[in-house]
Amino acid sequence: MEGYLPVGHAAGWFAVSAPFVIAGAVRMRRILRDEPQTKMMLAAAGAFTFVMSALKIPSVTGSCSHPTGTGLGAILFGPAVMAVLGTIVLVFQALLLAHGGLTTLGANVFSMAIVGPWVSWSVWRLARRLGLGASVAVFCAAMLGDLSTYLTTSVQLAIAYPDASSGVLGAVAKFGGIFAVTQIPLAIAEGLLTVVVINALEAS
Amino acid sequence: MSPVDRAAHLNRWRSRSLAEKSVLAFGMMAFALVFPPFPVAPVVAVVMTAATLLGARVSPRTWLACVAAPVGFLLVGSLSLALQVGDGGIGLAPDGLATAAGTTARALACVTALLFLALTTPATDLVAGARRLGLPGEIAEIALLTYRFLFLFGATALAMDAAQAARLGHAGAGRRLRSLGLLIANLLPRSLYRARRLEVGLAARGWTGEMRVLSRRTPVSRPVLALIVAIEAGVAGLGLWAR
Amino acid sequence: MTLLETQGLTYAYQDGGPALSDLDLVVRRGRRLAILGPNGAGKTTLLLHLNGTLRPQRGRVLLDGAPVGYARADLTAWRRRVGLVLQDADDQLFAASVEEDVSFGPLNLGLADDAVRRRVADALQVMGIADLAERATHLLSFGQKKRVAIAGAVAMRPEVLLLDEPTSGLDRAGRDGLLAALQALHAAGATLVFATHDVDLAYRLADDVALFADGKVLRQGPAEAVLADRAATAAAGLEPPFLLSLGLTARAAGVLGATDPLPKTREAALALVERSWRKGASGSTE
Amino acid sequence: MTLLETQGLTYAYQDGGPALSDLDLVVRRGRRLAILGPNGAGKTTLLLHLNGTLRPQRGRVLLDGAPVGYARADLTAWRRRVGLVLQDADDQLFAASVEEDVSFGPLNLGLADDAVRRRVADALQVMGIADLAERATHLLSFGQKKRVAIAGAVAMRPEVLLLDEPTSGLDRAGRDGLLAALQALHAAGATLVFATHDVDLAYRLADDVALFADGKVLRQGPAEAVLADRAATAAAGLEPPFLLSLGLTARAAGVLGATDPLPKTREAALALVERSWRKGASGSTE
Repeated sequence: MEGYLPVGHAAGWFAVSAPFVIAGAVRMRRILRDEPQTKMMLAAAGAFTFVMSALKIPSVTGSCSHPTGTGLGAILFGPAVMAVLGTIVLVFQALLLAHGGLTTLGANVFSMAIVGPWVSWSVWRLARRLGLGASVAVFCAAMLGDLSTYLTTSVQLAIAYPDASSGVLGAVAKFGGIFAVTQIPLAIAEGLLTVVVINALEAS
Repeated sequence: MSPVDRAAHLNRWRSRSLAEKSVLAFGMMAFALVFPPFPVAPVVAVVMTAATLLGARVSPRTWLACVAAPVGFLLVGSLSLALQVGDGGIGLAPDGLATAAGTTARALACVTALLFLALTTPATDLVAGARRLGLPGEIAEIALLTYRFLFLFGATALAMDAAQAARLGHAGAGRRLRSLGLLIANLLPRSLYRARRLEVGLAARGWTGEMRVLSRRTPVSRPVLALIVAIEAGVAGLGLWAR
Repeated sequence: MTLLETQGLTYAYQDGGPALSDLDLVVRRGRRLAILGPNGAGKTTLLLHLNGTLRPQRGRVLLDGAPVGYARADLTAWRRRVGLVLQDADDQLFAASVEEDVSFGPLNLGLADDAVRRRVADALQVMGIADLAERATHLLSFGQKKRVAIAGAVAMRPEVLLLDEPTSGLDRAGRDGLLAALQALHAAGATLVFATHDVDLAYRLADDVALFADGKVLRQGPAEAVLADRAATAAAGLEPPFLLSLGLTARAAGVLGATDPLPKTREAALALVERSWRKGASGSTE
Repeated sequence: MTLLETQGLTYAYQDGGPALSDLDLVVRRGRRLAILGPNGAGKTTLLLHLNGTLRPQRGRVLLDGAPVGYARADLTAWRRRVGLVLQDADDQLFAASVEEDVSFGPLNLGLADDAVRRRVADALQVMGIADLAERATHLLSFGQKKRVAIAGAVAMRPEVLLLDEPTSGLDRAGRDGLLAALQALHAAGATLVFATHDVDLAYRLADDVALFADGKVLRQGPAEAVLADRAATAAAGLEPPFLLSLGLTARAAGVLGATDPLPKTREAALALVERSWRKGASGSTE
């Protein structure tokens, strides 16, 4: 949300996110130097992620929200690339849909393009190594990716606006509580959705 | 697909220099963040809204549709700022109302500045500008191609959604979820296939790796830039005084 | 008699897509109606209103004379009766195999597996693609995909089938096959509504024509009468179908009697011309 | 005289897409050649060979009588001389505005900015879209996109322009505008090669026709002669153009003399028929 974080926090999250995005960009440029055609594929992956995150996902509670797409993106394209593509997507969301914002871009990149994809990817790798079925692994990866994104957002808000009496932890509980009500069912929905997608992709 | 994008292309200030518009938008956004919200934030909001609606002549309907969602979010968010979790359960935080009001005002000011930029300046102009300021060329090109693909894939996704709805794929949450999964699974290979076709199409036009185009740039008007700086100096002065 | 109707339909996209303004249209039961207009006139927007995908900003849609609602249950009942096939078949095929894809709609109707299987088989049959049942959808040709997409709607047994540019991009064989399938559907009782910019297609296939331009229906009525109206077709940026012009010229010259049917196919037109010239030639030698 | 040629071109996709087998084709300088065949016959695959996008598994492509190479420098030189316009304009447009997009090809040729600007202006002029120069690419209509895509190829001033289904999906106005632009290009000296399944388009626009089916050229020659060959067109799954049949019928009946030109447009055909019937009528009353 544009302008929601105090200036120090907004700048701080830019600083935290920058190394990840720069590392991803360096890696991407190296790939592109050898194969310039990959540019099209990466752009298509970015646009696909944007469109996916603009679709409405139905929740068990009957409410609707948008999938984060971080889990699917991380499984398909890898977390390093997702840091850059996710940043591009978030910039366009701000400019084309007036979602998110530019001053809060650093914070949003950290939660949606870094934490979410890395959590999803790690969970997915771990679950596969543990010998869990593909569907279970995909479900866990996407669900936890979604949840971790929103948990990160809660923490970001809590650090910026600690509760007057119970401090940062209390604020995490407060913001987390608000998100949990809506977000846990949605995370489950996103997990199920991603399983359907991966299965259908494998069938064709 | 995006009314914001359409406004960005069709407003009266479409071809004003990018530097003028971004100095105004980013400058005001920074002031709203740095200075005390009262009285700076309301001033920023008024200036930016006036610039958007009266200056660039963006349709008020489009503008209102854009602020509606952030305002909704702000109301919920501010409520949680005003409250605290204490031993006796949830209550009004000391200074809670002030924090909430300040944050809301600041956020609204930033939103009006963002909307000014988004509604008057095509996103591709901003990417081109960022490139001139040092964004690596490859990343800028990927961003531009992403932008181009967005509208194609968006239209495809909309058509797929309409097709599924016509065959009752939206009846019930379970079916909806399954339909959405099938939609995404169908969209991905088509997106990648389109990327490959664009590769062929551009190779036929002599593409060898770099995507150079000749763009038209409006030069900065010094009087206009001076006016913008003057307004910003005024707002900054106000902010310093209020500190 | 009137199955589906719009009254004063008005709709404008926020992003500036083709709009509708105060549009009246009547779809009569058992007829084939062509919505005929140039590209970008808003034909697709209109079709999306006829099955409730878009909701008008002003005006209303009536089904069997009663205004339809937009609650979830209303929409389900509506779409059960009014099927829609979009222009690009790739936007409508979701499953890995043809059979599976065509079963999507019937399964959503909540039918039992047996009934679904029967409907799928029937739909493939009427579209003339029973042999493709087990084929992978992504390996189909362009024309085959089009027919599978239509079969997907047909399997839901709608009373009205809305089709957007059904023959666009098809070659002669594909087009003939599709037209034969649509005729079979119509013979089986379906009401057809198709949007197109192709006057020759409208003349060949439609009973009624609604001339459409700039978000409005300029004129609606029996195909021959509407298409022969030069002022109206020109206002819609179209020219009258060639075969119709030829037929009317023949009538005017007395080559065809006032009540003789006009030629509707190229073969018939060619036969008519040939006959007249042979007569003329034999007349001059006698 | 021969500008571009293929000898024994053979190519098969791994996934079973439309293949070419031992295909010979000749493109003559300054002519308009239609590659005419049904959907899925491999026309696009052939075009992709003619500018080096695909490399034949057997056989070769010759430019000015010399076999072309596939090294990067060869391909660059080749594509400078042979332009390609794909069927879907969205596969070739990528830049934010029309003039930016059209400048892409000339810049890739290494021209100076001034020369590029002139070429862009000229290309937009000849395609009749000079007024769209500053328009955003993604806000163009279907027909406008098509013309911008062609302008993008034209701005490179190729000697041969390859076009895949140039008029598909266009309504009458869009089609007429495009055909006029192509005629202007041809008048300015360009050699045109277009792939289509539309026999009427081939008859109207082409000097030469190559009948194409199942990855082979069945027959190549002057348009009228090839299109009038019923056996050959039937073998390609096509029927002769209606106007050609009408014209030949008129010749056979003596309505047209053996050396009179055959009607190439609907207006001309209608005028011919009308004239003959009026004469016939006046003859019988005298």
